[in-house]
Amino acid sequence: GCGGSQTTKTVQQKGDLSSKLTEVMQAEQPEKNPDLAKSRKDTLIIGVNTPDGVLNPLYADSDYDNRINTVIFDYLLGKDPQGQPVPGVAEKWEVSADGLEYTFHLRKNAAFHDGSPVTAEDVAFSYYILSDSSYDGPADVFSYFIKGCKAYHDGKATTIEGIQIIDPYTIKFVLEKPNASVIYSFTEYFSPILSKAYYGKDYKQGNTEGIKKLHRAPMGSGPYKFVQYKEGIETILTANESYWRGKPKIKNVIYKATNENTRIQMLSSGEIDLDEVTVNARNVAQLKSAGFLTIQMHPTNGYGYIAMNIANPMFSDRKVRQALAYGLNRKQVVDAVYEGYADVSNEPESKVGWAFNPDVNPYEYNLEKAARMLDEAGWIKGADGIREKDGRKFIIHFTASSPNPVNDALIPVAKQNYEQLGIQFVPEQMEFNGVVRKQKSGEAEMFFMAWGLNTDPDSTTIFKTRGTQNYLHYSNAKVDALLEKGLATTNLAERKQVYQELYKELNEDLPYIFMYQRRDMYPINARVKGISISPYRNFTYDLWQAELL
Amino acid sequence: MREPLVEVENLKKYFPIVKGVFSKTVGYVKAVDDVSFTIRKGETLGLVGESGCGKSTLGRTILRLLDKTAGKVFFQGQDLYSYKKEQLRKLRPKLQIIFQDPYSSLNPRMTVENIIGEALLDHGLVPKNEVRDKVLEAIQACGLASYHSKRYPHEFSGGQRQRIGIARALILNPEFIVADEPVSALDVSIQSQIINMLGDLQQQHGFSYLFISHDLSVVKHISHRVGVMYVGSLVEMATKEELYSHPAHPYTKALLSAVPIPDPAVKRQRILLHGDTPNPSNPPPGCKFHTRCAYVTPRCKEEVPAYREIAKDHFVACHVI
Amino acid sequence: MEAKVEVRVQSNPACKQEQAVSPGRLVWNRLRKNKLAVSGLVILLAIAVVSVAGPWCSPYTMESMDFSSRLTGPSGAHLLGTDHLGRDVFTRLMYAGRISLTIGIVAVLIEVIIGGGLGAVAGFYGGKVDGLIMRVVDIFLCLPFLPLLIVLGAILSDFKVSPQYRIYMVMLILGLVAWPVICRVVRGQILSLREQEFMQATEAVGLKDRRKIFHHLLPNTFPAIIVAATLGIGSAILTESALSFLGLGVMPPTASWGNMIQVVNDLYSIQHYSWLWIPPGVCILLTVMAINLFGDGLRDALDPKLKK
Amino acid sequence: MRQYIIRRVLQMIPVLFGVSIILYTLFTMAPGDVVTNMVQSNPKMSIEKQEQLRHLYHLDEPQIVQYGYWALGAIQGDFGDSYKYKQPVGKVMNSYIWNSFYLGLASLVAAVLCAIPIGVLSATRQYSGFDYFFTVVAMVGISIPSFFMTMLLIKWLAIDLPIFPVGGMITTGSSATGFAKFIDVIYHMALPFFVLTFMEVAMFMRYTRTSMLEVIRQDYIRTARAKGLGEKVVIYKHAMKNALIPIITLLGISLPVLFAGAIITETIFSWPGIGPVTLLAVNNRDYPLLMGINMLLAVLTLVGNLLADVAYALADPRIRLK
Amino acid sequence: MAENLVEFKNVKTYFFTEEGTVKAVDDVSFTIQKGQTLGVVGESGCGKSVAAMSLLRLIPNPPGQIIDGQIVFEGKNVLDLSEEEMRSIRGNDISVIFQEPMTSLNPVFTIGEQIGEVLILHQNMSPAAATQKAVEILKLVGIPRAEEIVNCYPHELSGGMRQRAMIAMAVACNPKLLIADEPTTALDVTIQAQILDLMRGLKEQLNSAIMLITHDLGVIAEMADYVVVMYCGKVVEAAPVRELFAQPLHPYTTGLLESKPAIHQDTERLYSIPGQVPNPLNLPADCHFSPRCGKACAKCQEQEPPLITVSENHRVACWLYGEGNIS
Ligand SMILES: Nc1ncnc2c1ncn2[C@@H]1O[C@H](COP(=O)(O)OP(=O)(O)OP(=O)(O)O)[C@@H](O)[C@H]1O
Ligand SMILES: Nc1ncnc2c1ncn2[C@@H]1O[C@H](COP(=O)(O)OP(=O)(O)OP(=O)(O)O)[C@@H](O)[C@H]1O
Ligand SMILES: [Mg+2]
Ligand SMILES: [Mg+2]
Repeated sequence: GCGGSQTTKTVQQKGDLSSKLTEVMQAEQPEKNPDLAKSRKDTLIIGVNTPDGVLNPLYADSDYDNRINTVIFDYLLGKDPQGQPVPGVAEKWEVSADGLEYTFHLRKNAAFHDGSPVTAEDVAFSYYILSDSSYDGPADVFSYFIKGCKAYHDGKATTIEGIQIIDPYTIKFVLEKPNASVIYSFTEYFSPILSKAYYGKDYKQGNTEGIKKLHRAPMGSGPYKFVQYKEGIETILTANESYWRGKPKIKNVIYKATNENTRIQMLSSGEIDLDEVTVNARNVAQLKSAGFLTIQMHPTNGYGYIAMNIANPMFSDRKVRQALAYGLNRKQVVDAVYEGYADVSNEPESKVGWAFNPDVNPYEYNLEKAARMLDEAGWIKGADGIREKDGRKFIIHFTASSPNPVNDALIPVAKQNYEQLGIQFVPEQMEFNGVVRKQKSGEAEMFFMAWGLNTDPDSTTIFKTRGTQNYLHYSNAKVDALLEKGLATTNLAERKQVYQELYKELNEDLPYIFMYQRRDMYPINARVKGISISPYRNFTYDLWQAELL
Repeated sequence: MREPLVEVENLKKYFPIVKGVFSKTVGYVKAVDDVSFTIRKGETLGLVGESGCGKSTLGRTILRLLDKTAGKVFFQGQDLYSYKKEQLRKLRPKLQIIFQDPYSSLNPRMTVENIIGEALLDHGLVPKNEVRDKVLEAIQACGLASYHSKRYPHEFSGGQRQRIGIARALILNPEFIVADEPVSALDVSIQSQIINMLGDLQQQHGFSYLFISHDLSVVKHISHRVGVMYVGSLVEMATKEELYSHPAHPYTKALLSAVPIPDPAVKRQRILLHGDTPNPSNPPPGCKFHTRCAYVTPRCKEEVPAYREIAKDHFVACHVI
Repeated sequence: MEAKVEVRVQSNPACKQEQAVSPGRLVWNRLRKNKLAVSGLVILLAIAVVSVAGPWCSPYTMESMDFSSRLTGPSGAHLLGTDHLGRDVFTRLMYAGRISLTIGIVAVLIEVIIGGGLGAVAGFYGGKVDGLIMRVVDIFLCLPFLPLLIVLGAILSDFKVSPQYRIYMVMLILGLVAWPVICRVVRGQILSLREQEFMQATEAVGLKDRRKIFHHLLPNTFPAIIVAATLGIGSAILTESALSFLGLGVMPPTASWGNMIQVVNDLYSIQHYSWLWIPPGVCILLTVMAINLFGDGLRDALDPKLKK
Repeated sequence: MRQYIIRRVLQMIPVLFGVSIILYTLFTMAPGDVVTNMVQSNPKMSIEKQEQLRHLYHLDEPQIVQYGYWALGAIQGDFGDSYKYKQPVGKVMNSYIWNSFYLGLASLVAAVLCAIPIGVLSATRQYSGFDYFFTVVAMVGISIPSFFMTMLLIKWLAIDLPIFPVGGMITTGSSATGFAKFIDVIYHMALPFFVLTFMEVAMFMRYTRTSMLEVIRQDYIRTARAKGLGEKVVIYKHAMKNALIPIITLLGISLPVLFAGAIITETIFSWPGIGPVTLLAVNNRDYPLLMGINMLLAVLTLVGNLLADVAYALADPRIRLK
Repeated sequence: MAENLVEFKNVKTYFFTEEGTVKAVDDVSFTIQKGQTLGVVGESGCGKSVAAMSLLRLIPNPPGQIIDGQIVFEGKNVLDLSEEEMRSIRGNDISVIFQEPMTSLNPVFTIGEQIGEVLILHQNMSPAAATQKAVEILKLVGIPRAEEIVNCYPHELSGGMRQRAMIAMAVACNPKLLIADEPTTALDVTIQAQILDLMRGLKEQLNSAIMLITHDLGVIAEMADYVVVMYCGKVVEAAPVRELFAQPLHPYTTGLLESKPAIHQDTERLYSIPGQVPNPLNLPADCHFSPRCGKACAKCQEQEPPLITVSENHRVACWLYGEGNIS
């Protein structure tokens, strides 16, 4: 019976935004730029959620730390807006035909901030740290299948067999088995190039203590040099004049710690030039009204979903899962929370991802259909109006993390919708870790959560039978086969086909009720030019070429 | 002479003074230090002494409301300290106490009836349904009206409260009552009511009293024999006639002469003592009174005087006599 | 000789008819004269009545949503407007009131049972038992309040607590964290009561231990407990609201004043949707203040020093 | 006196031991651990990797063994590295705690300075309009939830009348030093300072008033008046000196509060204090950091109590510490 | 005839409490002559202290108020004086020794400071001189080791010493009137004797008058020249001490004298005044003693007896005497 008139309209106006990689709303009144910002001629201030201060990409666990790290350090490869690898410190690379050998040729003009050149030794060094038994950072080097990492970790070898330094500017990685997604890892945070001379002074196999001591004194080869870190306040960087891509145009960059309450005000007052702001109608309106803020918006590389414990007899039937999807007014929930800045999603892929399959069942809200499907599945309404089957009542215990705005909206709506369907919906809210724990132990019947996606579409851990993140016992032979095939296929066009087929199957089999894909929003002061953000490439990649007007 | 009811032998009560990291006992307040005497049936023994000299402590230790440090207390020939807890509880009704402070000695949240009657109930001395009658009887015997029984202590004046306290003791038919300064918190005009009442009750029921007071005239009025305490020890004890007419100990003499006499026509030579009462945790060596005594001899400063009988029933602890 | 106790009973007829004034009555008489305490009581009763009875008079329920009127300001249909799911804020406020008041009261009951019991045991038996209990109290008083609550809130999630009972667990937690305060109060009271002559009197007449504790000691600690408990209700409500504000107390869709405010978490909403957060804030403030005023008055009324 | 202090310090040991056991048990009882958290931001982390990390942090051992590792280190003064900040716990705390301390100290000092005169006047004019007014103000201060007050202030003083910044500690990129920096910090501190001060002022005010009322009933105040002393001397010399002695206790209790950081207020105002760090550490299950912070607070609580008792004894000639 | 130092004329001091009005001092008149010791006796709560405090105008207001009457001190009505003038009288011309020596001394100041304060205030002494003088006065009141004691806090002294310190403070400015409000009630007999002796000596030395408040008739007999007996806020009898003890007129006085057991004579049974002191709240306009009086008649329950003069210095408020004689 619900479903607003006004809201729906606004949503439709913005509807097509999602098909583009990035939507830019240009500042309408750049002249309103406050003096505070204008007077800052050579300094860019970026708002960022309070970082942890782990200024080493090997160890940083927080995305916000990495927004700083990415400009201090360099990676073998860069990314284009689609997230595809482009030359970075490696000016070119080759992949062997069997997909097992990756050879990189480093450019000769890349140098660390202390002036020493970047060599193959330095590239290899990171992988030694990642493989070390005392390494306690978040990166999982073994998932790359590089030969010999495990042996080094277990102390059975003193070198990593699969990392071969051909000459000071050439390095070769040998894999144990083909891994189509490994190429992306050379563009990511976890494979930075660390100066072996600087970080490796005290390093011995099995002891990385010396590296940890340098978390607050990072030294890389990126466009900016570290100056100072003030806990909870700001991080100050300055341009690396001898950056191999060229001298950065902005002399100073400061990362200022902000939070949900402060960032919009700071953007509007000109105190900061750029930040990521939660997207919703209120925030957009407020940012727009400032006039001098250009808003860049793109679909988040991730999606929200409702997971069900497939081992539970209630959910083991695909028909029931589909009925539950039809029977939930997902749009209402999504609109209530994101006010038009998120779309209902139906597959585990970003709308702008290369593997996205536009041709899947949208599961439009349809109570009658849902009811019919439940009847067909054998869940019949009992005397008390609740469906039952084999003497079992259809009562869903929903585990929700709190505080979480999606749950706040989802719970009342689901409760209402499912009660109309004759399903009792019992929400149970708890702290986030509690949900994770219940999910892992398999206790959870149903819960809402969101996944972030990588550039590579592989989702083996999540959907493959006994995948490491497949806590809810989903198992589908077809899915398993497609996932394996996807990893083994290196040709992009072929891969695309595999994944589209996979998504079709997942959409039909519905291990998850897919909820939404929302947007990320980056307001940027109009005086900053040259930054373009995409779902796969945040602002840090452009910082070296950004300019202040 | 009647048979002894309570016999106290070399009773000592020390309160430890704890100090230090491991709560070590570093000394003792010798509140009662080697006291012996006898109270006979139907007799009132008066006990006088300055504030803090250990009168209350003595009274309570005799009743085993406090634990003794040493010595013996016999009640009807039985050592009170040999009783087990439950036995003692059963014996309690025979041994009663009337407190000095009529305010803090009554539970403010109980009605008078409960205060007086609960011990009867708890001991099962009378059937439940008769408790109330008993209480009313006791209340009336103590000069209160029966309608008072439903009230709370705060609705009574000091004198009336003291009567409640007396009724509480009386109803158990005790044989021995320690009256711990029962009138010192009361107004002059009420004091005599209570003193008379205690006297009357003794005559009716044959109670024995240990009557503690610092008021020598009150003690004289009510007691048969009187003991004088100084810093934890008895310094003199005699029948009241003997003590008030022939005080032997210099302290008793000073005490008697210091009592103001409510008659402006009488002017006496007063013995003025110098200095203050010594601290019971650190009493002077020898005779404890030597620091204030006018007749002090070198011996007094070293040797503790023996507590001896100088005339029939007249005991004194002094070297000079 | 048959001596009669010669005391003339003062016959005051006016006295006789007067009902016995119990100590409780006396306190009430004194309390009545304290303007602030009375206004506290009135506010509290008003909030309680509206919270308990109000929802029946409301056309909405705590969870009824109306997406056509989301985030509308106060109007005739919605006295305090609607929230982002189109629920009536006023109705939710009343439901939340029930929860907050229940939480306050139950948490304090738990506090009193644990704290009072242990305090009484510690005070009465003294010695080793006392030492042990007091060390435990020391330990509890050293535990950091908010982090502890947050962790306990998280642990809660791990127990198989049915969501309906979750708020009872929140109550339990609040009680578990706050009992040492009451424990100290009760113990202190009992220690001083033990020195009172009326307790010596109970020993002198040979009462059993049980009677000493239940008829003499505990009733006399009631005033102190009542004051501590009254003020405890206020702080329990405050604590719950803080927990809910952090998302760890009462979980939505069950409304609590704290989680109603928590929904408002950005500047824009603070500025433009003030009907969402100011009313619950004011409710907490008023309730806790009313309780504190009343508790303060109660303390004064129970304070024997003011009797003079 | 020295003996007393030694004894009290010795008594702290079992208490701290107990505190650490309870804290550790509770913290580790909470569902999840730091690794679960890391997985969330890195969904592809394999089970092996997770197990490796747990092993490195001893999280795969029974709770008691974990506690043993922690306690052994703690006794030697090594509180471990924060999981989240990847730094020694002491260093992490040191870099945030002083911001909390400045804020806490400023508001405590301000609160005491305001509260004492108001409390004294309230007491001497008991039941006057002044007294009623400030009684109600104090009640508001005691009863208002800190987050609600924070939001009100943000609405009034940072949005509607944009006088103050909504958060932070210094103007970004400001290279001001010395006095200019001080002013900048004060400006940013204003709102959180006001929130904390208001709540503390209320408490101290009530305390002073009660204590003062108690004192002016005393016989020695009558004596002072009977000596012919002026009312001011009676109140501000004879009464105040007695009335303020109990306030010392309150100050002692405030010692841990100075360092604990106001979790909610600091978080909302993004004040870089220890409060938000604590909150995050709980959410991240950063046990070493949590233990570090909370054990420090426990020590400060005990030390604060001891200091209060000692100061009390120094201020009040009647008290002899045993 | 000696000069009047203080004259109470129909003084009424009431306390307006929430429960009702307490007529603590109700139409009280008496005089204190220079060099005289006036004893005031009566039970607890009869208004003795309030009368004395009325003279110093130290009645806590609210709830108390001197609503009527005059208190003439050296020819001036103190009730008309400004607060400033009043202050210069307090502690200087009239000083007080309170009953409870522990609670009446400020625990956080040394004895020396507390004595010195009066001297600095009223005699404009320098702090150093004041301390010097304090030592002298302490010696005067018989405190040994005065140089040390002057730096002690009250709690470090015994009860007797504290009371001496109080006295020292009171006599520091050679007051013309010393009000001693139950100065020995809290002390032991032997110490009491010391203190009374000291006060007598000081009075002689300083030639001041004393208003001695007590409920101990023995103390009165020993110390006072003239006695005022109070009951329920009223003076019921006033007479020179010998006359009062020899010929008490008011039944209350008689009862009081008889009920005290005397140490030098034996009585089989003590006389006791029956009943209780009435509640001071809202007393009816009768003879307040009539409910307890063996000789009361109808008139006593209806009308308040006035204070009449029966002989030159002897006044009594009882219907048994004077023109209204009912017997
Ligand atoms: N529980 C106790 N712990 C330590 N010392 C005590 C205790 N009770 C009494 N004392 C000390 O024992 C001594 C004797 O005290 P007690 O009460 O018996 O004196 P008293 O003669 O009854 O005095 P008063 O006339 O004031 O009642 C005093 O010095 C007192 O300080
Ligand atoms: N501040 C006050 N408020 C109310 N009533 C008071 C106050 N001070 C004294 N009164 C009342 O005035 C009456 C006389 O008190 P006062 O102190 O003069 O008695 P007193 O004769 O000195 O008694 P005591 O011997 O106990 O010192 C009492 O009934 C008392 O209740
Ligand atoms: Mg005693
Ligand atoms: Mg008096």
